[in-house]
Amino acid sequence: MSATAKPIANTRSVTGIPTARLITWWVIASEIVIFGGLLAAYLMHRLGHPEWAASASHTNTWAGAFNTFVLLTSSLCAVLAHKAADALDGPRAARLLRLTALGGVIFLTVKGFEWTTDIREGFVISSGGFWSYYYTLAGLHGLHVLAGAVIMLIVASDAAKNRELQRVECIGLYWHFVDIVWIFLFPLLYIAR
Amino acid sequence: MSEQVQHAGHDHPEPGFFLKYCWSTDHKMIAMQYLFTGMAMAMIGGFLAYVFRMQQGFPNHYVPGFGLVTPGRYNEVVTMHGTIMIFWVAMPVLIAAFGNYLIPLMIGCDDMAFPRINRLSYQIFLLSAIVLLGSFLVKGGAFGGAWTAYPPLSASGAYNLTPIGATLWLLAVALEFVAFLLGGINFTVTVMNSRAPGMKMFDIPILIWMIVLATVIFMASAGPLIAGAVMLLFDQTMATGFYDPVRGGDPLLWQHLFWFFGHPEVYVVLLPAMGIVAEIIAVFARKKLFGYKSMLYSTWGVGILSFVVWAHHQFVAGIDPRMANVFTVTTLLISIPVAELVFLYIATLYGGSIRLDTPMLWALGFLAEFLIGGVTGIFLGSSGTDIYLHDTYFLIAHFHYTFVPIAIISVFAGITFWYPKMFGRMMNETLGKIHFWGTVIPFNVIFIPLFMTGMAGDQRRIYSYAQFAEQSRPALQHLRTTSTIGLLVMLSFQLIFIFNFFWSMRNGKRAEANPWRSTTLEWTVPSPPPHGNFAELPTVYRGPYEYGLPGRADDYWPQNAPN
Amino acid sequence: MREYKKLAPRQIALWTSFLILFGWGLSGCGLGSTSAAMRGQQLFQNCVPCHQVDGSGNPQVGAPNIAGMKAWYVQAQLQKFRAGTRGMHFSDVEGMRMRPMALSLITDGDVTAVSAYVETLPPVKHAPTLTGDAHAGDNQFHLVCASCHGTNGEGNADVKAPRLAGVDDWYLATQLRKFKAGIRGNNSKDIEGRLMRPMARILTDEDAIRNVMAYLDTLKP
Amino acid sequence: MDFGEVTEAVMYERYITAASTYAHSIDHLFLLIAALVGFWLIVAEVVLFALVFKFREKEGQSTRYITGEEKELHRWITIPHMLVILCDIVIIVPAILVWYNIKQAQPPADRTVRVYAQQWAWSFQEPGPDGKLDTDDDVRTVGELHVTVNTTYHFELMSRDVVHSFAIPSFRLKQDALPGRTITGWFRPNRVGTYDIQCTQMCGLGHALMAGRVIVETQQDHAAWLMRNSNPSLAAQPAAPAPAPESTTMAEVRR
Repeated sequence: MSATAKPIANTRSVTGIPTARLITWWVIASEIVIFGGLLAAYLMHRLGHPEWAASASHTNTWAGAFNTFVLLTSSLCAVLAHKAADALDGPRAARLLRLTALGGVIFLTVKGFEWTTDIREGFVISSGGFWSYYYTLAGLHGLHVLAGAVIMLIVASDAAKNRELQRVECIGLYWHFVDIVWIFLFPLLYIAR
Repeated sequence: MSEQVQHAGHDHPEPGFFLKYCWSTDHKMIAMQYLFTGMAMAMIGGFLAYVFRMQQGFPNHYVPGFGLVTPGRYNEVVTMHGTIMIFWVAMPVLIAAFGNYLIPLMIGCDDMAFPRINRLSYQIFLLSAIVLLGSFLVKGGAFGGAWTAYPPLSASGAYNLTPIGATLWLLAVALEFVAFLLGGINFTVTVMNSRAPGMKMFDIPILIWMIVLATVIFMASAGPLIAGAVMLLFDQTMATGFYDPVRGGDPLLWQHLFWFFGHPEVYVVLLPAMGIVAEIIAVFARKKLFGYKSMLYSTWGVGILSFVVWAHHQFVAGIDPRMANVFTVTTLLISIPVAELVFLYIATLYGGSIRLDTPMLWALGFLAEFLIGGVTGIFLGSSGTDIYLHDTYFLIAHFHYTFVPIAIISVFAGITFWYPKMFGRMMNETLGKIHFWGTVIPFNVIFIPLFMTGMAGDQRRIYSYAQFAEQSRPALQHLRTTSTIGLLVMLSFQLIFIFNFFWSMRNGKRAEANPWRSTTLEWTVPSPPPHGNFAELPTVYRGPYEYGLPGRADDYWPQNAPN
Repeated sequence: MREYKKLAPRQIALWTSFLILFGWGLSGCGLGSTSAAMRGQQLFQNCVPCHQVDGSGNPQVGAPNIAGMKAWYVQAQLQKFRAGTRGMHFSDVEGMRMRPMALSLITDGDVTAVSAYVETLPPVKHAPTLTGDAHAGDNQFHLVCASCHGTNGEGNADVKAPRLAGVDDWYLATQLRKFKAGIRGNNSKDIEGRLMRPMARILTDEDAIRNVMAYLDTLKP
Repeated sequence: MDFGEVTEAVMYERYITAASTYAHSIDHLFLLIAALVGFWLIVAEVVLFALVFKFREKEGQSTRYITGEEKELHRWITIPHMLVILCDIVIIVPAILVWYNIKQAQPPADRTVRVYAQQWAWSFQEPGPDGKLDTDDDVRTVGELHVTVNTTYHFELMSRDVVHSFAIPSFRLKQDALPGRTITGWFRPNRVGTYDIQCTQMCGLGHALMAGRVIVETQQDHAAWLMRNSNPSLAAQPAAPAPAPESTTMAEVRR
C-alpha cells in the first residue's frame, strides 16, 4: 500500500527540521496572510468608520472572554500532548489531544449561542459593515477551529495506538496558530469601542 | 548505457489504469496531468482569442464555429480568455507541470515530500477547471466582468447580469488558489528538505530556485485575495456590503487586494519561465551561467520588489494621487533587477558554442520578445504616460509581449527540451523549427498593430468601436484586421505542434538518457524515468552548470559524477 | 527495422503552406453573412441578458416583458432609442441602459429582423405585482386610455398605441410616472411620447395608476 | 515649442489629436521614454543577435569557461546596469512632474461641471448662464458635454452604480468614477471640435456602447447653446416630481 510506503523525499531533512514540522510552518504562514489580509481590511475600515463602535458594543464581551480562556487552556493541553508524544507515551498524548478538541467544541458551542442571540436581536451578516466583518472573521476562524478539532481527533486515534506521534506536535502548532488568531480577533471585534 | 541500470531500490507493483493515470501519487504522472489539462485549457483559451479577434477584425460578422458575437458574449469571452490563460494555463503548466516533473528529478530524490497532498492539489485544480468551464452553461452565461472582477459590477447580479456565472467564476478561482497553495507548500518543503546529499544552496539548478521563489511569492500574495474572494462571495450571495459604498463598503478595497496579488502573480509565472530559459541557454551555449549568484540575488530582488508595486495598476482608479508618485518609483526600480537578469542571460552566450536546436530557438525567442514586453512596461509604469495609456490596447500589447513569451514561448522551450525525458523519444526538429517561426513571426504581427491602436486610444474590452468616431477610422480597423490575420496564422501553426507532439510520442527517434549532454540530475536517469526515478539515489558534487571546463575530455561535467 | 519514421521534406513544405493559406482563408470566413431569417434570432442574443431567453423580462434590472410584443411597436421604440429620442433624459436610468443596447443594432434591417423575432415569441403573463381598485380603474381606463389603446387594451397600430393588456403592471406604472415627470416623451421628435404625456398626467396620483393597473391585470392579452 | 510641434506632427498627431493643454506634456513624456527605452531595446537585441551569430557552433570551436564572477567581465554587466539606473531617474522625474501637474496641482477653475457615469451612459450637469451649479438654470444633458475652448474646467465625477472610467483620449484625460465618491479633476480644452468620451473600465454588458461626445466650442457658440438649453422653467419642471438623480441609482431599483 503506497500510503504506508513513504517516499525517501519525505524522510530526508536537509534543513534539520523534520519535514512534517516544516510543512506545518508553511501552512501556517500561508494562513497568516489570509487572516492578515482580512484583518487589515477590517482595521482600515474600522478606523474609517467610527460609527461601527456602536455596533461593536452589541457583541457579548463576556462570552468572548470565556472563549479566549477556553482556547488558551486547550492550547496548554496541546503543549502537554506534545510533551507526552516526545516521551513516546501515545495514549497519554491522545487523551490530552481529545481534551484539546473538547476545548474547541466548547468554543464553538459558546460561539453558536452567541450568534443565535445576535441573529435573534436582528444583527445578521448583512446588517452593516461591522457585522459583515464580525461574522466573516469569526466564521472563518470558527471553521479553522472546527477543522483543527476534527484533525486532532484523527491524530489522537492514531496516537492512542502509538502511531504517527510526530503529528501530535504538528497539530499542536496549528492549534496554537488558531489560538493566536483568536487573540487578535477578540480585542478587535469585542473590546475595541 | 551505464545509466540504464535496472531500478532495484524500491519495488512498486504495476498499478491498474485508473490508479496509474487518475489516482497516481507519482510526481511525473501528476505533472503530466497538469500539463495535459493546461494544454487543453490553452486550446480553449486560444479558441476564445480567435472568437474575439474575429469580432475585432471583422466586426459584427458571423464567426465560424461560434456565431454572432453580441456585447454580452464578447465580455464573457474576453473575461474567460484572461482568466483561463493566466490561472489555468500559465500557472499549471509553468509551475505545477514543470515543477512537479522536475523538482524531484533535479534535486535527486524519488518523489515529492508529500505525494498525496500533491495528488489532492491536482484534483482540486481539475475541479476548479470544471467549475469554470461549467459556468459557460448556466443561465445568463459565464462571468463577463473582466478577469479583474472589479466590484460592485462583480458583486451584484443586477449589475453584471450573470449572477450564477459570477459566483462560479469566483468559486473556481478560489479553488484554484487552494490547489496551488497545497502544491506550492509541497514544492517548497521538498526543495528545502529533500535535496540529494551534497547539494548545497548554490548547487540547486536556477530553475528550481525560481520555481520555489515563485511559489513563495504566490503564497505570500494570494492570501489576501483569498480573503477578498470570501468577502466578494458574501457580497454576491448574502447581501453583505464589503465592496458596496451604499452599505459602508469600499470598491477600492477589492482593487487593492486583487492587485496586491495580481502584480506578484506576474512574477510568479515569469520566474519559472526565466528558469526554463536559463537551463536551456546554458545547455545549448555549452556555458556556465554568467553570474549564477548575481542571477539569484536579482531574482530575490524581483520577488521582494514585486510586493510594493501593485498600485501602478490603479493610478487613475481614484486612489490618492500622491500614492502614484511612490509607486512610479518602486515600479521603475523593478526594472533594475529584471534588466540585470536579461543582461546576465545575454552575457551567458558570450564565448559559447551555440547550437540552434528547437529548444534553444524558443529560449532565444523568449529573450528577444520579452525585451519588448519589458521596455514597453516603462510607459505604463510611469504615472504620467499611464494617464493616457491605462486600459488601452497599448497595455494589452505590452501585457501580451510579456505573457506570450512567459506562458507560450517558454513553455514550448520547456516541452521541446524535456520532451525526450518525458516521453522517451525525440521530437521532430524540422517540424519544431517550422512551428517556432510560424509562432514567433505571427505573434509580432498580432501585437505590433495593437501597440499602434493603443496609442490611437483604443480602449480595451470593446466589442465594436462603431460608437466612437475617433476609433472607427478605417486606418485603425486595418490594423485590427492585420492583427486578427496574424492570430489566425499563429493558431494554424499550433496544429503542427500538436501533430509533432503526438506523432513523435510513437514515431520519434528513441531518446537516450542524456540527449542534450546536460549536467543536471534529471538527465542521469533513463528516459522516461521509472517510478521512483533513481535506481541509486545520487550524490551531488558540484554546481549545475559545469560546461566547457578546461582540461576535461567531455565538455560537460554532470553534477553527480564523482570526478 | 527502423526505430522511428522520418517525415519527407516535401510533405512538410506542403502542409506548412497549407496552414498559412488556411489561416488567411479563415479570415475570409469572417466576411460571410447569414440568412436574414436567422439573423433576428441571432441578434436577439443582444437582448437576452436582461430580457431573458423567452423575452419575459427581469424586474430586478427594470427590463420589461417583451414576449410577443407587436413588431411595429418594438421597431418604433428601438428606432427612438437609436435616434436618442428615448432614453436620453438625465433621470431615465433604465432608458440609458436600454439606449446603448439599441445602438448595438447597426442597420435598420437588423432592427426589423429582431423586432420580427420578438413578435414570434409566445406571450408570457406574469402575476400582478400591484394592488388597486379594479372597478375604479375600469372607469379611468375607459375615460382616458381606451380611445387610443382600445377598449380591451389590445392597442391600435393606426394611432401607434401599443397593446397594454398582458404587459407587466410594474413596468406600465413606471412608464406612466416617467411620462408624468417628463422623463419619457420629453424629446420634440418623439411625437407619440409627447402625446402621451398629458394623458398620463390625467392619472393624478399613485392610486389612480394602481387602479388602472389593477383593471389591466384583469384583461386577457 | 518648435520641437513640440514637429514631434507631434511626425509621431503622435497621426494617431490622435491633442486638444487639451496637458495633452502635449503626456506626448512629450511618451516620446522621451520611447527614445530611452528604444535605445536600450535596440542595443540589447543587437547584442543578443550578434552574440548568437558570433558564437554559433563551428567546427573545432571550444567554449570559454566563464563563471561571471570575473571582475573584468562582470564590468560589462555593471556598467550598462548603472546606465539603466540613470535612465530610470531620467524617466521618473518628468513622469512625476507630468503626473503632478495633471492630477495633483489643480489650477483654479473657470467653470465646474458635474459628470455622472451610469450603466451605460454619461450624463452631465453644467451650470447655466449664471455660472453656478445646482441652480434652476443648470443644463442637464446625456451623452454630450459642451465646453468652451481655452477655459479651465473642473469636473466632479460620480458614478450611479459600478466603477466606470471617464476618458477623453484627445484630452489625454482618464479618471475612474467610483460609486459613493466624488472625484474632482480638471482639463483645459484648447482646440475647437468634437471628441470622443470613452468608458475605459469594464462596466458590464453595454461597456462598448457607453460613448459620449465632448464638444469644444468658441465662447459665442457656447453662450448661444447655453441660452437655447437652459430654460429655467423647463429645468425646474422635471426636478420637482423626479427623484434626485443621486437617489435613482440602480441600487435603488434593486431594492
